Amino acid sequence: MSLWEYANPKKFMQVSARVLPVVIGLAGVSLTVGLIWGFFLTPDDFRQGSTVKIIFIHVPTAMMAINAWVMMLVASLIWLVRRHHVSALAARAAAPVGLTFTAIALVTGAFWGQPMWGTWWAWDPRLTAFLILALFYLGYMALWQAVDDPDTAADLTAVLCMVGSVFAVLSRYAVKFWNQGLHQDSTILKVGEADPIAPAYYVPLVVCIIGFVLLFVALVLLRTRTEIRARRLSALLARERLA
Amino acid sequence: MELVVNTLAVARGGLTVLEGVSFVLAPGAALILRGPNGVGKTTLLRTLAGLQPAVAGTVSVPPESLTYAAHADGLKAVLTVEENLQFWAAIHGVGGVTEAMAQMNLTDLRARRAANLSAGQKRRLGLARLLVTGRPVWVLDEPTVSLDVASVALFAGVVRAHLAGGGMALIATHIDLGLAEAAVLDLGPYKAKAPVAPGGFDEAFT
Amino acid sequence: MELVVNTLAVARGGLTVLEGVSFVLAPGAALILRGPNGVGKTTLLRTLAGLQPAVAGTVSVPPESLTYAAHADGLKAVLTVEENLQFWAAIHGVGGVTEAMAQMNLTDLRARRAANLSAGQKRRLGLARLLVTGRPVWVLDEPTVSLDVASVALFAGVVRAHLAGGGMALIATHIDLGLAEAAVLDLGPYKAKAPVAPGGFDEAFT
Amino acid sequence: MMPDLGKYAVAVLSSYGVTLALLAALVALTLWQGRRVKRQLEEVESRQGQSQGKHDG
Amino acid sequence: MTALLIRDLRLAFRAGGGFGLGLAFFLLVAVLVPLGVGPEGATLARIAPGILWVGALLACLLSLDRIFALDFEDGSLDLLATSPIPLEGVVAIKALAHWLVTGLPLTLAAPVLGVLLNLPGPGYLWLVASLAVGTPALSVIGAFGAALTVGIKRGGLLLSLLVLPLYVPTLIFGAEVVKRGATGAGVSVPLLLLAGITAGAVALLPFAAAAAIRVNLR
Amino acid sequence: MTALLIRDLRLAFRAGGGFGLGLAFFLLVAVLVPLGVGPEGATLARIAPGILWVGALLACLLSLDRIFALDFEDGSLDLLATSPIPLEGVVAIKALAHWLVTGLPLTLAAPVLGVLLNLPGPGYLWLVASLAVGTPALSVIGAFGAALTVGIKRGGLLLSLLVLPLYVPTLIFGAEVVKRGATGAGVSVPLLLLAGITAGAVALLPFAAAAAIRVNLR
Ligand code: HEM
Ligand SMILES: Nc1ncnc2c1ncn2[C@@H]1O[C@H](COP(=O)(O)OP(=O)(O)OP(=O)(O)O)[C@@H](O)[C@H]1O
Ligand SMILES: Nc1ncnc2c1ncn2[C@@H]1O[C@H](COP(=O)(O)OP(=O)(O)OP(=O)(O)O)[C@@H](O)[C@H]1O
Ligand SMILES: [Mg+2]
Ligand SMILES: [Mg+2]
Repeated sequence: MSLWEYANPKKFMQVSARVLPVVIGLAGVSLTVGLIWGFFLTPDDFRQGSTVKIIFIHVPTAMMAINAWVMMLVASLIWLVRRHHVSALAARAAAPVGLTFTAIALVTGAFWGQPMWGTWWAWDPRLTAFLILALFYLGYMALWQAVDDPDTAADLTAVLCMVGSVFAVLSRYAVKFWNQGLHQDSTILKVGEADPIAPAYYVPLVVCIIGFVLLFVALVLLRTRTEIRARRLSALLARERLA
Repeated sequence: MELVVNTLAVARGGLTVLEGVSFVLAPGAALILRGPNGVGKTTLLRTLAGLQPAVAGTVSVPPESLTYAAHADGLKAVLTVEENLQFWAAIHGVGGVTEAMAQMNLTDLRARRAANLSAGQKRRLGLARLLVTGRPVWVLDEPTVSLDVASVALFAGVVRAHLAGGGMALIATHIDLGLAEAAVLDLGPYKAKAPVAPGGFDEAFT
Repeated sequence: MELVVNTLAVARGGLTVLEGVSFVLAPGAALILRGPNGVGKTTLLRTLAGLQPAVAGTVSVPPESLTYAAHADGLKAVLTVEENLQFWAAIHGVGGVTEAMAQMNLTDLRARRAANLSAGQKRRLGLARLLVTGRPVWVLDEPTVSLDVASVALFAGVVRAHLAGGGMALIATHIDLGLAEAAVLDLGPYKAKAPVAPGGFDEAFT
Repeated sequence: MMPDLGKYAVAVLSSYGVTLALLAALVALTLWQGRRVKRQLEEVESRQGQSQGKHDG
Repeated sequence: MTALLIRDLRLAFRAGGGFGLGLAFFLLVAVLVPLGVGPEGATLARIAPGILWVGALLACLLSLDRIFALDFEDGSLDLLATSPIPLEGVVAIKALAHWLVTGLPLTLAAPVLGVLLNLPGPGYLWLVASLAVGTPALSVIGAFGAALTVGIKRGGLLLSLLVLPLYVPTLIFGAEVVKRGATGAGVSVPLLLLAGITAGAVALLPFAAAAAIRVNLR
Repeated sequence: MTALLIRDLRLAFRAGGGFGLGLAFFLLVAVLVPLGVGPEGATLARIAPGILWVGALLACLLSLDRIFALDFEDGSLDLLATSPIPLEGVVAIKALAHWLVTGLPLTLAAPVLGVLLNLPGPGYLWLVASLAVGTPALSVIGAFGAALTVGIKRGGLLLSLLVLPLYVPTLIFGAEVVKRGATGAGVSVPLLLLAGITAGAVALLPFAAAAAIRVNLR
């Protein structure tokens, strides 16, 4: 049995039905634990005061906003190469989730920026690239909406997704390219180097990140199932009409 | 140089509409496609022209030997009759604009802008385009719409001359063209039985 | 309730194309307009429908009794067959959408979006619109374009029923509709002799 | 129980508030769409009388 | 008449109908300007009222060609012209539908974009007020321009050219309201003038537009 | 290929073809912004580079839907797709024609509009240079967006939504060149980046656009 069999809608429905409850449960647990820990049980930072608590939302959602686009890119490429309908629908299903995470990261970043940088918003490279990514999410969803034929829509959005990936990459690495701007560089992945993040924040942050990853997976699975059913529904209706 | 269609299945809007269509078109032959509205004639012709992929089966034809004429004529309203034809002649790298106009009775209208033609005159111009493509296989979707009786006869003559020169023609039409020598293929029997959505969306998920 | 056309002259693109056209259409009667491509049928019908002014002559008809159907069907691609008809029915303040769909054999397609219809199905929908206008005088420009034989017969039946109910129909067409009872008017003889630009621009500058 | 958020209370609380609201909206939308489509599909399947057995999940 | 309004709104909300896209364009202008002008807060605050109004105006402008051109191309306009509804009514309804689909969402979204452009605090209320009063004029004037250019294929830019001069008074007074509001000065004079423009446009232009359509249908 | 270029240019210059309208729109933006923002010279001088670039970009944007949509509607695109010319070539030629009809005139006219916006003296040279280098990218990116939306009726606003994010880098670096040029600072870094974007877009996007058209024609 090859991996590609999971791209068969029927198989996907079966497997996802079994996996979903587990993912939902784990996501709920880790999110509850992480967020409660982060909000109630962490000390204030000596510089940032209580705003440091925003990190537990901002960082996971910002990461997932970019990762969601990467996932859509992979799914789109699978669709373009192997033409598995499920992967195209998974990409479609992920977009609203990614957009919501992007919006959350933008809003929490703005609330954090007001006390930290003295401004809600700054036109710094990472922030700018991230905002463009948000616009790409909008454009991607609008394109899916606007095209009638599902295969055509899948092809066109896949092409758009590939082009938009430039900005997903930029919003992660723009700081490295330009080395300017207000927003900080990656610190999460640099544990053990100089100036690491304090463990009191690190552990709950990791729990939150895991929680948001699982939440993303759960939502995408749920939405993909809905998309598959919707496709089947329209196929049945069309057959009914033609009969 | 033959057009061979083998158990072709074509889809529109994600549903297979025709399946198992097979025929061979030899040089000098014409085939008339018939079938009720909505059976899939337009879909079949677009597939043959390479504008959309086939669901199953094969179409074998030498590359760049087909030309397609549909309801939309590809005419530019602000260009004159002659300029429109010259453009398509240049794209295909062949000449013959003057003869094409003469054959489709457009010479008097040569300096008229396409916007100022009547429905039938526009159609004649659209058909004259076929003559400046230099392509042997004509794929025509209801070519005589809006043409009066005299123009239909004129067009039948043009097709006959094309066939005599070794050309081929595949024509979907509801009315009689007066091309008695052409074979007729009724598409009714090829209607897809249970249209199936691609990607396995049709089988029940149990 | 009569349509009386008296020595009408009509112009297109600033040139008079037809002149001296006169006829009377009584309730229950149909008139078929014939004439070669470009003689001015479309121009005449648009003038009668009140969409463009006449050059000379008069058209007398009770207000709001005409409805016009041309090549463009006025269909919205994203609305379904039923929604399209409901809109026109609401505009004209009459009902009968269901019967109109039944009469034009559209009931099966009622929930299909107009974008997903074939050429002939679209045409049938465009003609079904006539039935929900409640207007007695139908002015039709090549109504059977793209229709298959069965649909042409269906449409002839619909026209006949309309006439039987006291309606009138004026139909420009190149093909035979099977409406044997209808009078035929050949527009060839009414072709304007020396096309003259209206407004006296032709004489003035001698 | 409530931690003292100091002068940044507004920023922190609104961050958490907006986040929870957006996530709740997304989850609600997802579940609602899922239910609706599932119901419609079941309706059509039973109408066509060809659903072989019960649906999974 | 309500049938026409409902149809137009339905068309706008269906796939590809353009609802929300005006909004998106507005957002994009609000994003692009700081990118082009540079991020200094003070400069942005100074130009925010003007840019927001210019952005709303352009967003309106871009959707104008949908008002009549689609109906013209598919023949609906011919049929509406011969229908029992007076053409003036058709124009008014279509302008209303355009406003509901474009002007109203722009008005509601404007405060959010004010943040991006660093609009000073007291300006927000007046931004919404001026847009609410001014955008109906934009839709009606736009419908008139669309009626003038309805016969021209993809006449979008010509339409812009015709309509923009007519938009200038609305723009000037609208931006003035926001500017004064942002600095706390009295806004009643420009606001009244703005309301006057809207009232005049709504009262007169549907007739001019209907006449233009009749000519274009010939 | 040249036949296609000649035809496209001819169509643009004939009545209703849209030549000059992009220019007119550019002019209108340059006129409207001082009206909205107010006439203080210093503010205008500060925002002039950004506004000029935003104006050029919007003028470009508005004419994008003409690139393929007209040919799609009248069936020419079907016929071009089955013609001996590769579709990539068609896209490239059409982008070139668009640039000749829009980008080039904008570049040449920009200095005049700089005067309206009070652009400081040394900026003029760099304004022209940056537009000359950057507008080809706008045309090619725009052709890609137009190819994506070609099947959608009046997809103008969707097109804007898809294309504008892609225009952002060009805008940032283009405006940066003018800003630095106007203050006498070194411009080579943003100018090189701008040239890089143009080169990349010209090299890659015609293929993506041709693929999108093929999909849309099905
Ligand atoms: C509207 C404003 C903001 C936006 C759009 C934004 C966006 C982002 C993005 C895109 C990332 C990268 C995620 C990834 O690479 O996976 C990120 C990470 C991060 N942001 Fe923000 N941010 C904003 C404001 C802030 C503020 C004000 C702070 C704190 C002072 C902050 C702190 C962080 C931290 C600590 C990270 C994690 C960096 C890492 O280790 O990867 N952000 N943000
Ligand atoms: N998106 C869609 N979904 C479902 N069915 C569709 C869709 N688009 C078209 N169809 C159907 O596909 C069938 C084939 O259409 P096609 O245009 O090929 O017919 P045709 O034989 O050319 O008819 P005509 O003689 O009327 O031109 C029609 O029944 C049409 O209704
Ligand atoms: N702007 C114009 N200038 C000069 N002549 C024009 C102009 N526009 C149209 N014509 C001519 O007017 C005549 C009448 O056109 P009309 O469309 O009414 O013809 P028709 O009888 O409907 O023909 P068909 O059967 O082909 O539809 C045609 O000969 C046409 O070429
Ligand atoms: Mg057909
Ligand atoms: Mg005609």
